[in-house]
Amino acid sequence: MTGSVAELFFLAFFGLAAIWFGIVVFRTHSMVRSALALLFSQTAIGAMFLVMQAEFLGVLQIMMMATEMSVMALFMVMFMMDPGGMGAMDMSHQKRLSLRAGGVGLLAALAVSWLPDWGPAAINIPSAARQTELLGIELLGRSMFIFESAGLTILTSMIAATMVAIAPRKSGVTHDC
Amino acid sequence: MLGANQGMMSGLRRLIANAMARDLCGFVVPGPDVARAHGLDFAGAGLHLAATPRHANVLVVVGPLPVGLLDAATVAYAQMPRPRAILALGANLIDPLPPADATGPLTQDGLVGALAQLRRVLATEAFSSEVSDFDAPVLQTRIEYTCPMHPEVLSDEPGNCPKCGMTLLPKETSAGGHSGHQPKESTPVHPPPATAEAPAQDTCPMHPEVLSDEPGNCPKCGMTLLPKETSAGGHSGHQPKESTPAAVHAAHNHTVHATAEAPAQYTCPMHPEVLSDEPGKCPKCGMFLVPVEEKAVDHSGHAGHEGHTGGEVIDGIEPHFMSMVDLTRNMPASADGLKMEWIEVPFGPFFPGLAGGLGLSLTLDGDAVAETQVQGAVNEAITAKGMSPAEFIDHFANLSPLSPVASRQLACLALENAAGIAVDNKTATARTATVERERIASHLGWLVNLATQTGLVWMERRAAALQLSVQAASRDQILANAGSLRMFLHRLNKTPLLRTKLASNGRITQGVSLLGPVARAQGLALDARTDDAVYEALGFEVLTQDGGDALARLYQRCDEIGQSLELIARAKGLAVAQIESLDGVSGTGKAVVETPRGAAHLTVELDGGTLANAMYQLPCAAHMELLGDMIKDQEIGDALVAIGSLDLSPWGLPA
Amino acid sequence: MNIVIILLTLAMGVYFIAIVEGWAVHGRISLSRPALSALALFGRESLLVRTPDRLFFEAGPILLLVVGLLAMAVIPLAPGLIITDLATGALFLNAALAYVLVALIMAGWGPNGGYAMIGGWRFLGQFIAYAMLIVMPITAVAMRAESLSTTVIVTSQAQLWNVFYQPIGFVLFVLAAMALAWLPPLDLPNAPGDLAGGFEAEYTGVRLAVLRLARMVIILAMAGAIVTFYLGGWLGPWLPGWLWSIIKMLIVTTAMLTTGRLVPRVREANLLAAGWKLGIPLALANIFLVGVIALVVDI
Amino acid sequence: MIVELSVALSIGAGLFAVGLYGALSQTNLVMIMMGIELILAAALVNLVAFWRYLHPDAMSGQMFVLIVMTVMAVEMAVGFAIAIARFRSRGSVEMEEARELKG
Repeated sequence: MTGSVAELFFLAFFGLAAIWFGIVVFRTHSMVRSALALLFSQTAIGAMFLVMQAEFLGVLQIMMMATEMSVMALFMVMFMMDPGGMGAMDMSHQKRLSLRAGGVGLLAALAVSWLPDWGPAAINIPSAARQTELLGIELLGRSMFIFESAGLTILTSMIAATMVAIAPRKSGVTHDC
Repeated sequence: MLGANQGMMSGLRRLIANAMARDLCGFVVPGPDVARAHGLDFAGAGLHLAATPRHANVLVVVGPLPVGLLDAATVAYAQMPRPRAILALGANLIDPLPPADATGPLTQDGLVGALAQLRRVLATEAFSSEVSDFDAPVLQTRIEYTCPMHPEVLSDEPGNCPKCGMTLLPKETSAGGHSGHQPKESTPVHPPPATAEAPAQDTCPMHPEVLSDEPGNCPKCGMTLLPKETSAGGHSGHQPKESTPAAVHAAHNHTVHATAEAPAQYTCPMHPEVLSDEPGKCPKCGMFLVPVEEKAVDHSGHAGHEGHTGGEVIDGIEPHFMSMVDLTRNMPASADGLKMEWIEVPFGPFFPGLAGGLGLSLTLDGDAVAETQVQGAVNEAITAKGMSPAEFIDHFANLSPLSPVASRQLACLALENAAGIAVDNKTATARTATVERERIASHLGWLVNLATQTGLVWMERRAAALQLSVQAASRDQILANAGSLRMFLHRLNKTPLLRTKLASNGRITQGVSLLGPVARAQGLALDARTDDAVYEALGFEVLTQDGGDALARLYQRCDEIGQSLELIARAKGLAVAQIESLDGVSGTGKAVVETPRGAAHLTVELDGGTLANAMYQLPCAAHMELLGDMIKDQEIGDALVAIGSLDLSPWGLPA
Repeated sequence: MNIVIILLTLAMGVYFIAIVEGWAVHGRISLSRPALSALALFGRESLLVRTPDRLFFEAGPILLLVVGLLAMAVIPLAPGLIITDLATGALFLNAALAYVLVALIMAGWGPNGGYAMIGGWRFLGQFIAYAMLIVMPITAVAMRAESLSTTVIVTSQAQLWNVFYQPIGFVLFVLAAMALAWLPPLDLPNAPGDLAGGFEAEYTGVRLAVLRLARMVIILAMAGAIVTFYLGGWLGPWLPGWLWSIIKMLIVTTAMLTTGRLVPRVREANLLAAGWKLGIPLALANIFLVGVIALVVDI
Repeated sequence: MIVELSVALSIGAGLFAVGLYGALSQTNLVMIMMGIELILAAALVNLVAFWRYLHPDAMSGQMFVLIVMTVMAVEMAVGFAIAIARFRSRGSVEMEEARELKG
């Protein structure tokens, strides 16, 4: 039972950390801080995966988000008026609506997670090495089509995104509109 | 020791102080190149050099510095962490710097002696329980408060902006007390920090220093770099140079509000024929109508400032919304079409790899150079009137510390021409050979800088050692050294990737009159030596390259080193030009000498044995003008290499 | 016990790196200089720049050090001599090293200075160039070992070291490792010639000491990764396994620290072009070749 | 009743709520993307929790997580591409100023 208590504790700890960092994302004025808060939120989620014994996914999440959020930070600095947050500028709108939507979403999701009877917890978790192996078999076996589609999707979106993002040829179009 | 760190000299601290005394790390002003030209060998003396004063604990002052550089050196000193010491070689007046902790003459022995002296001082006095702050007028700042949105609001007191009610933010201005904003002299916006440890440190952020928490731009809030928009109505064309430190969005709010107050018309983005006085949806396609822009601008004149906090609501746009479109409208766009904020970063006057004293200020768009400002001359012009010839020669040679021999030669030639003295052929040849020796040393010094810029450590060390060995060597020593010199050049040519790094970098597009190796690398056979009978007798021929880029300049200088070696071999001796006295002679004389950087001209007027007037033209002035176009849109590393490839000497140029 | 031994090795390795780097930069071998420099740094004032992002300024060096230590945790020195033998060790190494980028961006952003900020963001560009060249060669290594565990990867090389089995992957990984540890000629984030120290430029005293220590730990971790993935880890005749690991790591660090200084610093755009146009196709070819060989030959 | 599962799901709910609030309330495209990232992260937490506490043998749960991670990456790529293109043409990525995208 101690294992379960420890698991519960770490789950809650990292989970609350993730939520807290998630809130920081929208409360800080500095854009780099905002992006890095999101990174730490995602890292805490990765740690939650580790607590839930999904080792591969946890490490993967921690790894992927480092890059993703660093790029995010760069874009924040590029595209915001006040990336250092010195002006303490308010960058939000329709606050009340958003708060309400968030609150309703929270209540609904909480109700769904606590009300139903989820049945007994599974006991036998495959070991980390076995999980990785099983996941590989799953990916390259039954779910291969989905996996390959995902791969193609990401390739397509990479190419498309690059196409959209590169500078258009100058053909008398001014950028001053 | 004035730069001691806070703390009692306890046992552990004694140990640390001893370690510090043995691990000296120097920051050289005006630069290692000038020091080497004076024959100083820091590596030989056991002094490591740091790229920034933050990582150094000794400020090495080499030779007398002009006032502007002394101020910059003071800032560098203030940026060094304590304990810090000053080592002055051949420099007596270093005000506003505190007095030197160790001094010596400007020779290698002087350096070694001064270092030993400094080690003793550091080992015993690195820590002190009473530490006073270092302060100098050049470090003073004054805090002003300004509104991030309304830069025109300036106040000496903290408070709220009278226009929009936002909290005013502090920004620093220099104590000079001008209220006009110059980008150089202020750092915006964060609240003043609580200095962390140790004695409060005056890290003056405001000067063209090798350090970077500097002038005028907060790289974080970047707002400093926004164009200044002056009036509510018209966008008055941006002037990036004059941007004020605090964020400048004076105009944009007004425009947005204007759309609300004016009876703006709304139209459908798809159906321009649909016009409406009310916001809403298009009757044809259901899209939101957008305000017609020109109308809004027309009316912005009377929009005024009232109602800033008022509650006018435009459909879809919240009150107080700051329009980014307006903010970015007049911002300069980079080559890739994105309008990004630019930061202005000083490079020099003590930047590693650039000529010592060369002050640049690059406006960077990302890490590409958008604009270049050269801070120009580092020393005052000499007033020749009334000087004796010997005095003038010394002054003129000191004017360009990177090539004093060629300057001396030039001064002597001009004076001899004025006095009508003829020099016998042997002496003339020997003098010429000395100039050629300096050319070798100077080109090697340039190679050291190139190596510093490109991170080729072996080349830096080797070239510096060769430069020091050639600089003051006799003819026989040089010829004995010629083999290793040629081998070095050979290895340099074989360095992988150096060719690709330099090729097609630093091309010159402008039609500026070029001089010296830069011109010859461009394929122009311009050389003052061609008209010189002495050189003709030595069998001199002009060498050229036709690349016109940094690589061609490298090859050109390597070839010239080889050529100079041959010239020295053909000449039978070395002699430095000198003139004893020219009593009672009057006359005018002109001379031209091909210095390592190009032809230098001098005209002197003698009046009764003293100088009446001297007019000179040193080679780098024309090249300075090349910088802006040459490095535009280049990545910083490339830009610095391109600047370096011109081998600029900022010394003795007209201000 | 393992931890103590590994930390001791780490300390020795770091000192060795400091000596070699002093030799590479200043041209002379001094056994005492690194210790003196470290002591001197502790005695110096640790300045806070005028208007920093204090949180990032402080956190950057520490995160860098933590990342280096985490990466070391999955490097086996001998069978059983490893801090944690994770089932996903190779991926974990990767994940830890991704945070080098985060630490450098923090350290670059924190001091509020031009050089530092450019240095930090430059490393992001550099990361985009080398990141795939870390992941893809490791993939090929894991394919041969049929495991992500670092100890299994070492034992899989008993018959033939991976450096001979997949030389393309080895070359790519070494280059990527040098880029990751910002060793010359890939030292773009702190390039002394362009940026006067880059992200390091504003750090002094103890903070600078931590930053430099962290960097050395990262170099050592990368050398450990190269040895583990390609040079057969502890495998070798006559000597005990841990000694082999250490010898190999020291040789690799020396090579990494010295060879790069013979070529000029690479420009970021060229690095990106090389990484994506040449490196990634080669890495994919490497994966393909390894797959074919693994199916056909039984070694 | 599995407490751990419910706790994990509640954390997912919290992340979802924060993300939703962010995505709705922010005016800047990049900030909105951050909100979406949080929402997707909430989904990840739920997927892993269900896999762990209900069906640890079925690897399709983990595979689904991988797919969602891919979706996150795709979302980033496409979002940034739109951001760059918009910034290039209009000088802004503020959603208030992108009303033609709302129609």
